[in-house]
Amino acid sequence: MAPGSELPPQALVERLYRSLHFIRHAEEEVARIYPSDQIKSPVHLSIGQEAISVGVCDALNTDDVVGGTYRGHAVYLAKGGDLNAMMAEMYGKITGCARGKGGSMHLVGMDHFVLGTSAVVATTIPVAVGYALALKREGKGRVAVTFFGDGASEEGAFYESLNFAALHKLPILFVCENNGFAIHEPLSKRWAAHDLCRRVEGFGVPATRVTDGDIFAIRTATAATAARMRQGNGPELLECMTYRWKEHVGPNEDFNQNYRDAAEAAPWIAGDQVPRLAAMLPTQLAAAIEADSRVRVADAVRFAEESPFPTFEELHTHVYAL
Amino acid sequence: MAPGSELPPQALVERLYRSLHFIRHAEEEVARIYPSDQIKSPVHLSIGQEAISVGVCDALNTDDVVGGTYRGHAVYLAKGGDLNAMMAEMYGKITGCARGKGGSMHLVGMDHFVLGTSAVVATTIPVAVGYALALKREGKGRVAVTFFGDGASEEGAFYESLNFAALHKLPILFVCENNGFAIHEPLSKRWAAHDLCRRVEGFGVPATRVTDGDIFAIRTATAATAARMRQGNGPELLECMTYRWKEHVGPNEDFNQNYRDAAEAAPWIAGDQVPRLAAMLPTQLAAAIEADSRVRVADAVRFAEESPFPTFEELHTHVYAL
Amino acid sequence: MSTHSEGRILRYVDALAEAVAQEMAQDPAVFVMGLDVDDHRAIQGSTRGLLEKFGADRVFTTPLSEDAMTGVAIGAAMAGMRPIHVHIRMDFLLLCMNQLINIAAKAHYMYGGTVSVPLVVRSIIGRGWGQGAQHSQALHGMFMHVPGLKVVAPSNAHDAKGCLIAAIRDNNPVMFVEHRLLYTTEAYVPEAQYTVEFGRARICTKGDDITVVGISNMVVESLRAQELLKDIDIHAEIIDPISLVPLDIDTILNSALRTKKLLVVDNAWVPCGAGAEIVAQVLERAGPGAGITVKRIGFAHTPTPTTSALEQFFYPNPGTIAQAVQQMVRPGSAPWQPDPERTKLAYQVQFRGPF
Amino acid sequence: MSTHSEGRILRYVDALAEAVAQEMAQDPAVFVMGLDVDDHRAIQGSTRGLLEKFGADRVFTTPLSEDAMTGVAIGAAMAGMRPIHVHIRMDFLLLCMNQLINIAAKAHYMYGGTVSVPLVVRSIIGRGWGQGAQHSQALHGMFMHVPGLKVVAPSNAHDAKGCLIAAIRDNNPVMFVEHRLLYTTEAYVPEAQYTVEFGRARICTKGDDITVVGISNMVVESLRAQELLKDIDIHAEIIDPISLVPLDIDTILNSALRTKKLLVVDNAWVPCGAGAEIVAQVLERAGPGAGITVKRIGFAHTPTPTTSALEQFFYPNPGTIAQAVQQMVRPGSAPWQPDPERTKLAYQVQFRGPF
Ligand SMILES: Cc1ncc(C[n+]2csc(CCOP(=O)(O)OP(=O)(O)O)c2C)c(N)n1
Ligand SMILES: Cc1ncc(C[n+]2csc(CCOP(=O)(O)OP(=O)(O)O)c2C)c(N)n1
Ligand SMILES: [Mg+2]
Ligand SMILES: [Mg+2]
Repeated sequence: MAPGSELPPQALVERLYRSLHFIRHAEEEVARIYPSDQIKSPVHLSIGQEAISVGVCDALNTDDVVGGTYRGHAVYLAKGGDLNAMMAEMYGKITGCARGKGGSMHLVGMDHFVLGTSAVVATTIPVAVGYALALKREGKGRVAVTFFGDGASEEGAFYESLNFAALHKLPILFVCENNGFAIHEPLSKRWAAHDLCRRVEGFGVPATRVTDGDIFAIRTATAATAARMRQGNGPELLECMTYRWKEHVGPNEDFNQNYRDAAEAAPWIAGDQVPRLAAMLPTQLAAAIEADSRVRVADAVRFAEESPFPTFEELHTHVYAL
Repeated sequence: MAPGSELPPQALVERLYRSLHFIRHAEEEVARIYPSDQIKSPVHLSIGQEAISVGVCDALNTDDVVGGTYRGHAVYLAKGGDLNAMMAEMYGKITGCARGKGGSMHLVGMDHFVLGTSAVVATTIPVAVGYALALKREGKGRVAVTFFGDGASEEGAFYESLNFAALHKLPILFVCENNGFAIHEPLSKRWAAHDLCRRVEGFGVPATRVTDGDIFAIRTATAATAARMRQGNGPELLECMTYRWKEHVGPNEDFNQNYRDAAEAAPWIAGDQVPRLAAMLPTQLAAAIEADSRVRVADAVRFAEESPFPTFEELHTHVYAL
Repeated sequence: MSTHSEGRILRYVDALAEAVAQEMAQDPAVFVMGLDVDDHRAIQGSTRGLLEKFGADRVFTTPLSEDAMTGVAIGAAMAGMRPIHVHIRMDFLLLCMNQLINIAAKAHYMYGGTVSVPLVVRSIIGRGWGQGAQHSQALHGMFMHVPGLKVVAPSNAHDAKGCLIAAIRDNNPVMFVEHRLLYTTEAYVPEAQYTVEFGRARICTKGDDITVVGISNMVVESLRAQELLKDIDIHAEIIDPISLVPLDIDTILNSALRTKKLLVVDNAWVPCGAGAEIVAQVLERAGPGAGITVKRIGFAHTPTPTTSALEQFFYPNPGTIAQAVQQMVRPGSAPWQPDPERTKLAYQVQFRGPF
Repeated sequence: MSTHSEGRILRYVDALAEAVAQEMAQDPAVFVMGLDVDDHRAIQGSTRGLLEKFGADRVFTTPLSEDAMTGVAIGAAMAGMRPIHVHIRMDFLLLCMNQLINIAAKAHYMYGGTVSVPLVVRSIIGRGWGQGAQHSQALHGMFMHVPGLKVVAPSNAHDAKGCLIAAIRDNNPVMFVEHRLLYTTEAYVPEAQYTVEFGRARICTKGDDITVVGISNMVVESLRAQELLKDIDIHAEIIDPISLVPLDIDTILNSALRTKKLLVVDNAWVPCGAGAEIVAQVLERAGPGAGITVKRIGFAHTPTPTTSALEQFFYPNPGTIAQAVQQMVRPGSAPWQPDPERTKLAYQVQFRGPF
């Protein structure tokens, strides 16, 4: 928060913390369970990056639409996606949000307007733009948000999407979660020019950067852009600098792999929004929220464990829609 | 030419006019012959746009490399490609630059470092970048140039190419021939932001615009950028505003089709570089150049007419390289 | 499906435009996008009149961005719209493979049935006038490989209209394959909306000597070949599968079991193509004792040459099809050369019904 | 081609890295590009050591821009370099189709033989650990459709090295198909450079009862099935085509003419796949009297499900292959269930030579 700006009202902090702590704890549980081999699919944890999803989604309406990537647990949950269905999905159970057919990389929650996530980088960007086209035609002022990584911004489809969205003044917010890495490759090996916002503005899409991961700044920026988009102002981009705490895929830390330096992580860990928000709340309230998270996550794990696997017939269902 | 700048030396004007008139005349002959159905393949004429190819290529060395599009007659010839081989190619003869297998849209002249042109928009851009990568590794200071239209700049591959070329500081000049149309669709239906140079600069690629089709300005800009690139300065872009006089494909005018206005064309026809250069030369010299063009073009047409068609065996040759 | 020669005589291209206009009038979710759908050429006439009737919100050109535009169409479809994405050449679908195969084909399954992608992708196989290697490709074989996509290739105006309406109403991505040379062909086409059901092949002509399956424009070429073959008393059963996914293999199998000869004439490269699939399915089902002679013909296995001197050898034509049939039906007999005059005449043949 | 069990025992992944290192040392035109080829994971080890040996100019990662990067590789190849473009999943090739098919495959032809594209495109078919619908696709069938491309799919470390060297030296674009599960398999691999010639299939085991053609990893699975089948006295001839384009159909045909049974086990979807092509070619050539029973198996015709509960049904395995063989060889006999213990043991089987 910029110095001198007002302290956020406690209700807001409470709401944000509820979401943030829940997501953090859910992913920590996933990481804890992972070595037991019950989750038989690659997981890309958002740990350290959750404030982006939470900040953005808090500024949206229930019927606004979001889409994310294979690193999509946080977006899915922040938008209201059902943790039971997500956990069961990771366990490959029929009660999963995609009936076990999708796994961690293909979460979906259309009942909360969470578009399906995808394992092929950048593919969901134009899809979300297309959804925004439908929202514009619908004319009810709903907006769409597409989350993606810095690496995704290198795919041609991203620029094609920017141009089309701007041309048609579509209500879509592009949110780049810039964690500086695509797998193990740093930006310096991938971007010739490091100012993404400037690049994007060249396409006629206004862009804002939040450099410090401040969840309130992210929320405020989103609220402002969403309001503009609901007026028909066209797409915008939000670049949120962030940091991935765990390895690219899997439950572990990987600072021992020498492709990045633990010192890099230090300011991000120091600026972690989870304890920050906790500290802004009365201790008891924070504790209650945390307890609630624990119950919900434990329930979800139990739900996943106890759910049945899909059976053979399920293999051939849903290849074609009726 | 900017007022007050020096008059170009006559040798330069002569050289440019020789190339320019030759290309104009060659394409006019193609247009004249076309209704006779001897050229059995789509032709996309450069008429009105030739000064870009001529101005750029004049500033290059013989062993620099160029690549163009299906609208590639001008580039092919300006770089020194053989008109006999081009004409025979359009006639579908075995003496064609691609043995009749390519036609007008797939001209190639590797002996003059003209990369093959392509009928799929924007495909040749990354290919030229790859050639530039090889030139950089070779280390002899050679450069590559890729010509493409305003429409091609909408393909994701273009932005991917810019980023990669800039990242590796490759000696490649991107030349956008901005004629304002992709087939019949104007820029306003395709670009959200109309400043291509700014868009490109966002990728770390310096960009220059030549707005008036001045062949000397184009040549001077190319010479400067080529010199920088030979020093290892990395890619640049040149946006040349221009105008297509004929229909998108075929030999006719199409102002009667109502998708554009003849008035739009007027300044471009008034600013035509062909008569402009002619007027800068002694009448006799200009006349001699024109006569020479006519002889060479007539020879090429005769060569094409008299050459044999490929025979059946040729169908199955060159599917795989040996 | 209409079963008689009803309706007016209509061109294929007009049947396409009519199908879309009728569906758009009826269902506000339907819209048309794609390069140049709204210009005065109107995709060789096949989108003629749509812009005027339905306005620029529902009929719009796009930037040259086939990859993202496919994603946009998919996203709109997921939101409940029914996009028709048009490509003037099938070759350009090679820019769309990622979205088509990684998203459109898989979304319904991968997301556990919670979303569907009612998308029509229209594309035209180019031919004629030296289109060359990049403006003449036919890629239906690739799409047949991928679960989740439907693939249809109507060969006449009647089926064009009925299949396009069926495709628009289908809740899955449908690859709608057209052929440039079919655009001016005419057939009886009912005025009212109707669907031609996918997965039901049509026997165009009955015959006992051989089963010939033609695909897309090759139905027409095979019918012409069959005209020529009558001269030498060979009677071919010409089958048009109409839809390739789903494929009505039973109709083909039953015919081949009777004629003992199966020729698939594809309008595409042969290896791993529709012909390979049809031949393999028929022989898997027929079993080793069926004694069916099989053969596939299609494009020469080369990139498409531009010069007409080579193009003439690249495509199957009534003469080469008829010759292949003759050699299959009368193996070992002297090769036969259809009368060139008759071959020319064969080009007048049109299949106008009954449907 | 080495014909004996010579060389050291080497893993597939190390054989790949060795092949490239040796070719790079010998030919300065060879270089390696692709996402993550230079990181510490080194494409699951298959580019291990190359960066250290040859430097960042010759071994470099790229931005996530598969389409343009393919164009870049093609352009460098046209300029006389020999790029090896690496993709950690074959699924990502769907982003490269335009450049691969519209340019790489056609350039030599379309430009009248004046340029060539000596490009190797390495890609890995993903499997195991719930890769799901977008990280498990095998697209070799699509590439077999397109003239101008070569397609190889070595199934063991020996062929991996020999084919990769041959691919690097080939003057055409070669689609080099690897399978994740093969990476740790071992075989005798000569130390010196050698090539495994394209277009020569290998008979891995001799047998008179049935011809089984396995593709990529399915060679290994078929060998395991054959182990099981010995229990019931069925002897399968397992053939590894090694290269799919060019395809050694003669070896397959001759075997099938003898055994009268042909099963193709593909590591991909079945329709319009390699199996369709092999079956169709064999039966076109064998003629109607040959009496050959044919069958294809491969992926279930669905997107790949992520949950292992369904994944187990998605892929052919030694048990399902053996069962299919049993039913083909002894039609009508009671279905047979290989002993699960023996099935487990079959997973120890490795083909290490002789080559
Ligand atoms: C088109 C494509 N190319 C490559 C990959 C392999 N891959 C998976 S994640 C990833 C890195 C993406 O980085 P970024 O977009 O920054 O997202 P992050 O993982 O950092 O959240 C890559 C290269 C892929 N899945 N899809
Ligand atoms: C990838 C692709 N999409 C569409 C087309 C059809 N098409 C051919 S030329 C053209 C217009 C290209 O415009 P521009 O790049 O400005 O070049 P110009 O023709 O004006 O020189 C289009 C859309 C194509 N050939 N390739
Ligand atoms: Mg990242
Ligand atoms: Mg243009």
